[in-house]
Amino acid sequence: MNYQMLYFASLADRAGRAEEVRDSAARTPRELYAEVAAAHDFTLAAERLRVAVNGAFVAWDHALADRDEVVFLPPVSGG
Amino acid sequence: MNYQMLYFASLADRAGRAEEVRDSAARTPRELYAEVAAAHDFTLAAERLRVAVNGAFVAWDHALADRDEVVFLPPVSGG
Amino acid sequence: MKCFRLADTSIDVDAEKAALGHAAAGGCVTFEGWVRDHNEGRVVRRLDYQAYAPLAESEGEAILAEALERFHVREARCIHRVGSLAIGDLAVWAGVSADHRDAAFAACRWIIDEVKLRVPIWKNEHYADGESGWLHPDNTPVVTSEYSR
Amino acid sequence: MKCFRLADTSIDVDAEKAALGHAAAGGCVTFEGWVRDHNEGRVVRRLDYQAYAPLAESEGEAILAEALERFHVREARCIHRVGSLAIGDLAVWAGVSADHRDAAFAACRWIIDEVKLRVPIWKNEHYADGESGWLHPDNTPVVTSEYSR
Repeated sequence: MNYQMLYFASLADRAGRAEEVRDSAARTPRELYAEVAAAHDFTLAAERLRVAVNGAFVAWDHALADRDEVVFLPPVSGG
Repeated sequence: MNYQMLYFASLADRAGRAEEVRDSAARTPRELYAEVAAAHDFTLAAERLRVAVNGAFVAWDHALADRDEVVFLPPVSGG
Repeated sequence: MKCFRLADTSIDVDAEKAALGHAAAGGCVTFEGWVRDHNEGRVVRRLDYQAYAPLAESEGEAILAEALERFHVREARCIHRVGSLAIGDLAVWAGVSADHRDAAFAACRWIIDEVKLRVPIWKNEHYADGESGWLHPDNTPVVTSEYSR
Repeated sequence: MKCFRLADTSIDVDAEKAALGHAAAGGCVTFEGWVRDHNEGRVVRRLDYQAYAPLAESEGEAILAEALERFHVREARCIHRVGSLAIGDLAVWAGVSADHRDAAFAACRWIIDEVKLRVPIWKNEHYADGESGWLHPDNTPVVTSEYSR
């Protein structure tokens, strides 16, 4: 399936990009994070992140669909 | 001695005036309040009031001097 | 420079807030007291504030100086209206700047509480039924509790 | 009507505050977060905020709706800057109106705390020594704690 990935903050710096389309066999955010973390050398553990699909927070075992927009969110620091 | 009295809020309403000069034998705010309370029918007990002389809070047994400005302050309600 | 003031015309909030600016401050908390259309179940039409001005100013200044000692804040200001106010009018403004928001919230709250407790200003509410009355610090009327005997 | 917004230009505080007006409200508390010239002992020159905009807006809106349920308040608003900011710039503004000041202080504090905790916005501080770094919610740098191994 193809996923539209968006990267923010330290993950964007680490990946060297703000977005990418990934062709992936991963079916959940958990599987997908393992894949992109290996690809981009992310060292932030999944437990430190939240995940959003199509603009809404989801659980790590959420079932992904083709063309989903998937975002792994580093700890926030607004305000 | 002569005292410059100022009245505020409910005490001014009760006295029917905002100020008066009193010729009095009172030597402390406590004595003076007993006198003006009787004269103007004030029912607020002294314990409910604070007293200021010449623009500063003082104790009820403060020694008054001729021409002092004396103010008995009802409970405040600003803000 | 005075940090506490009485105002007999509208409070210029922008000018007050500008005075709180500080490069080391990361947060600013302000409180505004507005004239409310109701109190203790009665409809309020307008109100008057009366102050014993010299003592109100020195006591207000003392509160702000104490706030700077008690809390880790950079600037603190307060301004209180006197005279006749309509519903929605700004009656009192207090503002604090601080490095961190904990101190800013705590100090701003403390200042407005102390002002209400200590500064010789009195509120006279005018009700929809034509009555009026001076209030106690807890917003209960002076008249019924003390004089209606 | 949106109560939480992201802004890529200066926040118009007067417009935000006007939206809090309510005849039954007796108090209004606002919080402003300013860009501070220091953090964790380092001199800060400027900073950038990045947001995941669609989720930041829906999460911010959810926080304000929750505030209206949790606290006895009349209106609540919040606006957060994105982009590049200088020292002293207004980064975030939150405001609440309520009948009584207890609720106004509590709700305003709760809102800014939740925004900092839940809304996907990230701060990148640029230091006087030329370094920069993304921050964690507790304002410690991401870089040294996660990547400098």
